[in-house]
Amino acid sequence: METEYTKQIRDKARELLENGTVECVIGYETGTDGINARPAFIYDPADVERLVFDNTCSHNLVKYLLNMKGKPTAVVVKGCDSRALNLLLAEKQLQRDNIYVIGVVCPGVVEWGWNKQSDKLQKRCVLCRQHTPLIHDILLGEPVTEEPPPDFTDVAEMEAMSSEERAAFWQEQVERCIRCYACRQACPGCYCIDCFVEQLDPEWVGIRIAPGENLMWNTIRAFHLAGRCVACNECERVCPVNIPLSLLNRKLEQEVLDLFDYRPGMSEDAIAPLITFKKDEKLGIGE
Amino acid sequence: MSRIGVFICHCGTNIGGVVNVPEVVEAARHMPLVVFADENKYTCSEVGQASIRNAIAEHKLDRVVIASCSPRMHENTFRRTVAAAGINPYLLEMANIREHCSWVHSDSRDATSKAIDLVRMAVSKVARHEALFPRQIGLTKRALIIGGGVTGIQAALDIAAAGHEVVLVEKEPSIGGRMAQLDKTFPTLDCSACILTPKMVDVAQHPNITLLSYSEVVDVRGFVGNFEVDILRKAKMVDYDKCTGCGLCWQACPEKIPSEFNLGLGYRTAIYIPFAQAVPNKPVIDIANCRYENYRRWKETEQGPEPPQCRICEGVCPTEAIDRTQRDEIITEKFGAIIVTTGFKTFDHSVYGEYGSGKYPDVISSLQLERLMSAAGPTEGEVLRPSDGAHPRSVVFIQCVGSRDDKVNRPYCSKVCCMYTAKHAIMLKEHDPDVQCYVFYIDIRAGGKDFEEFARRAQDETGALYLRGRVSQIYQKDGKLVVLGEDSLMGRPVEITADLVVLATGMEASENAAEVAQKLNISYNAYNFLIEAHPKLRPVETQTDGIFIAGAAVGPRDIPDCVAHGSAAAVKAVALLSQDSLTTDPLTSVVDPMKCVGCFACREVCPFNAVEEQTTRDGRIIASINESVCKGCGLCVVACRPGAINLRGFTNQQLLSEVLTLVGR
Amino acid sequence: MTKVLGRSELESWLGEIMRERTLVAPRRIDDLVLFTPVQSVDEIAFDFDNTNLSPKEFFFPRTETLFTTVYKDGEVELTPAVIDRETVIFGIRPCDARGIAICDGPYLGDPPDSLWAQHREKTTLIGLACTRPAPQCFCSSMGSAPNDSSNVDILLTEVEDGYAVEVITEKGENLLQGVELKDSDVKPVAPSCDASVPADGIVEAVKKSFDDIYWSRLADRCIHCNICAYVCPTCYCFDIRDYKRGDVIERIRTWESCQSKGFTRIAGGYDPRADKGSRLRQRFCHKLLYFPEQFGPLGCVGCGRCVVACPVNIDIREIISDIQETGAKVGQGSN
Amino acid sequence: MSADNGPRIIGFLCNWCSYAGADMAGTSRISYPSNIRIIRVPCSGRVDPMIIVKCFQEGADAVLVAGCHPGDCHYNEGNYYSRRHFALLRELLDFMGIDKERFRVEWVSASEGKRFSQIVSRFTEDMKKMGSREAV
Repeated sequence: METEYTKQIRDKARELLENGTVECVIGYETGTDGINARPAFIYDPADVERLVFDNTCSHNLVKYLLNMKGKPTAVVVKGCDSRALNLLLAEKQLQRDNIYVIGVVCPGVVEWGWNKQSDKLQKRCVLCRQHTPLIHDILLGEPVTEEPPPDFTDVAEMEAMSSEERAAFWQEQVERCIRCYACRQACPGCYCIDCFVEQLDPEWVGIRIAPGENLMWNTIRAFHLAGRCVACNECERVCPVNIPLSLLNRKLEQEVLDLFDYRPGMSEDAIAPLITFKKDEKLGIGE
Repeated sequence: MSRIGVFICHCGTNIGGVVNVPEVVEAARHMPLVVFADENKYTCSEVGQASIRNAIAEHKLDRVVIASCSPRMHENTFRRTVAAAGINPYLLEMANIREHCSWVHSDSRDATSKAIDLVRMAVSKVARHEALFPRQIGLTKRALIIGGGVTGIQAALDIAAAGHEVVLVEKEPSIGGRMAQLDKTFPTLDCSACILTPKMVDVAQHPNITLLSYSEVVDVRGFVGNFEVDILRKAKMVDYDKCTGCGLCWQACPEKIPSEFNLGLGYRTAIYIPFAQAVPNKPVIDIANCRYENYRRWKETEQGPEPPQCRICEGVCPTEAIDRTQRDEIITEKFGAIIVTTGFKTFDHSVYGEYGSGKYPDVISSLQLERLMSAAGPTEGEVLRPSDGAHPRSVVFIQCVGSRDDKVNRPYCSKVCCMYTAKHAIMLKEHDPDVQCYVFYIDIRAGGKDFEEFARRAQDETGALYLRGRVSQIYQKDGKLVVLGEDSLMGRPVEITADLVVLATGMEASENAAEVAQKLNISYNAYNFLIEAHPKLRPVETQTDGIFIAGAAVGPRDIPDCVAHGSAAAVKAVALLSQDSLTTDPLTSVVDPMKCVGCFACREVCPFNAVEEQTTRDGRIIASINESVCKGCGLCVVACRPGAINLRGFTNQQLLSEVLTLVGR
Repeated sequence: MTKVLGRSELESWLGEIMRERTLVAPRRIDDLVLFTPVQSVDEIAFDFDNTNLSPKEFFFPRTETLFTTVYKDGEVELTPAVIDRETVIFGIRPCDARGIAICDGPYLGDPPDSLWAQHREKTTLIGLACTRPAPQCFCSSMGSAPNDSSNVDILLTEVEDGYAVEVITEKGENLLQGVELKDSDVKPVAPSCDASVPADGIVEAVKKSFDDIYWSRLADRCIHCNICAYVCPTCYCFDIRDYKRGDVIERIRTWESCQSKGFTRIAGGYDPRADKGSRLRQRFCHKLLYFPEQFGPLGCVGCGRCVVACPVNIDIREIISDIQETGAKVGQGSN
Repeated sequence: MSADNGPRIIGFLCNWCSYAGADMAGTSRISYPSNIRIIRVPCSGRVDPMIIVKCFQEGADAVLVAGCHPGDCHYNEGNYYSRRHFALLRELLDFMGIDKERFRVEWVSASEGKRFSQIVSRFTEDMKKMGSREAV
């Protein structure tokens, strides 16, 4: 099936570049380890043979659309990626009409690591509830109709711990953080011109790479994605010191689902839960 | 480097009795940027204020912290004080060491160290204050009134009398509203039409008033002093410049339609005025029911049988005023103030099965009875029951129909029903001495000038029988109505055979009240009654500056209350329109265009529609705050992830600095 | 003759060191290997390719206080930071040791960076030669070797009955004082790191490629995180900030990277290196052009950490060979 | 937080209801523990979750946010938003080891001086039991 995808993507890319529909096709090519895919930017029809699609195509390419400055661009989009696309359209960061979406029904991608050959699906793919892209101009593969129910056992395990244990756990995790901001740079939901963590005035977080500042950074990063995170889990994949960021994101994903019955990125005109309200809702606050 | 002065108030012993003020002063002297600190017995006294002014001059202070009572008490006082000494009034910060400290803490040590913290917070905050300047904006000296009932009429006349232009928009062909439908008014029993119509005529004739009848507000933009309103003018098919209101057309029109004004009792024609004293006293053509308009509609498709063409009105009109070319049009007008007086409608009693669900013709609403009593009504003032036109002898009144009843989601009291029922009992007796009235009530609410006396008169003089209790069922039995109820005082069931049953139907907000409120972005309650800015202290204002509310649109009210509220709203509007420019509070949000990403989350959360779009030189569409509309709540600041928005007076920097004086390594 | 230290002797020696010095050694945390201070020998990982983060942070900590000032009744009192504790780093790979030496260039120039100098003086390096280079390694192409002893105080090479010991410096000598070393005739096998990268003449090639569209095309893929800089043993850029709490001000410096947005932003908001291409180019021009022009050696030691850690596979080895080509055909591409 | 012993509590009070409620506690001389330090904000909806996290990062033992009762917001809707923000934030903080109990949101009207002092007294007591936390 994947080789089939690869062929279809190449053909579509060639067509789009040749008839001038787009200036650039953002897809995947095989990286220098000869195993794992990496993002590829194709400008010339002659280069389309570089394009591939296989179960190492982890990257959320939607993030790159933010750099295309309105240039007509085609992009290869998986189910989770398509939710990011919806998010950015809803937040007026992209214009649908200059994006050509090559949607692929995603078989799930395997654990990623340079020169590592793996057949183990990533956690987010095991838990995935959106294999079929929600938004596409051409769809490759057969839409998945049956999606599993939400599963938050990982979150539940954390919650089973005592407050002190949790504090200790996160303390240890964020001590490793080197504030490289790869999580932010990879996240399609992070596009602030001036991220709060780097603002000098007000100085929300000091530049100290130290537990306190790191905890603040990781907490707010997660909170700024509350009701917006589309669970592509790129942040966790790119973290060089393996901080389990998905736990924070998924905790909030669960709360947003429970409290507001909301799933981010499911449509391009959805209103995020923190910029709307219901008068009579009970949220266990001040009651 | 700013030079901060700190002034600690003893407030007699109120603060000084608990807080060690000298210690606080000493601590303040060593705080960053503080160049002067002193204490006063009473800072708010003239002496105290003078000492501040002197210190400002003497020590060249450019920012001031006053530690005394709550800023809710004296912030404005002290802003004036520092302003008088040449410091921008917004470079002042207060530390609340009375209400939040000395009055609630008895331990002097704790209270003192808390006072020191509060002063330190204020110092760190004031250091980050910026000079702010109120802005002046122009305004349109013109008022819009939505709804031409007695409330709107009163408001219009008052504003016009004050010399300002008024546009009065009424959706019906005539102004007058519910009051025009009434026969007499309680407790004075003067004729409703006789006292209302002169006012209606005044409206028509006043040079400052433009009356837009048969019109509706479709959209409202802008803000206080500068509203822009789209008004739909429905096609009347009659050229009012030519029409003299002679009446030949509506006398000649062959079409008969049940009269809305008479609540289905009696008929009107297709070209019509709703009632004899209508203002304007010129007809409109009811397009839905006009025979020729039907023909024109048929002509477009030519499906079905060809209807008659009629056009009799055009034939009889001596001035050729009928103008079939008229179409609905939308006009846009500018206003400085808007008054909403959309009034009420009566409760539809057909939901009450036990009262016959509106099936029995002789079970009528109180407003229908008004029409039957009115000399200008369908029966020319003779009370004849609808079924057979007979004179009713036995009449049963039922109170609280659609009032004080959770079953029909109308828990509130409609306030006027007790009184108008008393009026009905009295009037029926006058119409026909042989009438016997029975009134089923829960309890009689006669709070108001001469009300109690009036209610008594109904019972004592007219012999109306008041029965405390509910009616369980009404059914028809050989041409009469049998009313089954209970007399809870006697504790026994009663059965009354009646010729006529009158239901005291309660008041409801008019059907388009919510819609209008939404267009104006003002709030309304669960029953679509409009909500006041403050129920006690701002009864005719709304949360939106420049928009006022009055009359029964706000809640059940009788005529004198409505008139009073109409005048009250008018005064508020006049007070606004009498200014040459409006001053805006500078404590508003402001956007940093370098940081805005144009996601417009701010626009989603702003309760006041203060967020507008602006295009930068490099073509990005970003947010900007209309400072005339912004109320400074700061919701947008929190919604703004990129940190592009900040709230003057409560900036992120200021709140952070306050926190960091309290905690932090 | 080879001096050999038995495994158990090694462990007791390290135990000794821990007593009066801070011992930093590779340690397994989840599926990472990181240099951390260790309290006992069994925390130490002996069998590893290389650590995920370079040991540079024991000379150039991710966050370090430069000095503190206290404001007391009109007087300002300044206290510079002092490094007093002796540190021993065990298990540093030759490439990383070279990385430290390379940073001496900028840090020990004139004037020297006091803190770097202090760290250098107080720290002893026990190198551990690579017996099996990892796939990402290319130290040989960068002027080093798996058993390069030139930048450590002691070099250990694993042999069947323990570790072959090579004492290079006096510091190393002192550290080994009183340690029993067996004589043995085992020859430590000198492994080769044959993954070769065409580094010869790279300086010229990069210079030629400066205006080539190659860089902005490459930058299409880059997400401009700081991973490469922070895992790199030779990236030495930092940011400085004053922390004010009440009357105490602390001046600190932390890691910073040329890939981050604010790095070259100047007062007034202008950023001369705003576009992705020039920002990414800076990293490689610094390593392969500016640094050698300024200090001699290439600013890369071939540890391959950035190759492994980059989330989008920006691979310096690939770039070097690309540049050798594009450099040759410069002028064809254009910006 | 200076000489005071006991928990360090920071309170963000909306100007129109809760700050006035605290004033009312004062005018009615209803005493409560002195640990709390009050920061005045126009609306509970102005309180950025970031600043709550900042309080805890810098070592506050507890944070109180108080605003108008839902439906009574001076700005009509402000507290509906803060209710959503803080419902989520409490969960997140708790998940990261900052006990739910340390971050409270209460609705206090301008007339509820007594209630304000009760809330602060109870809060302070609970925090004493829980013990103080260190700045991470």
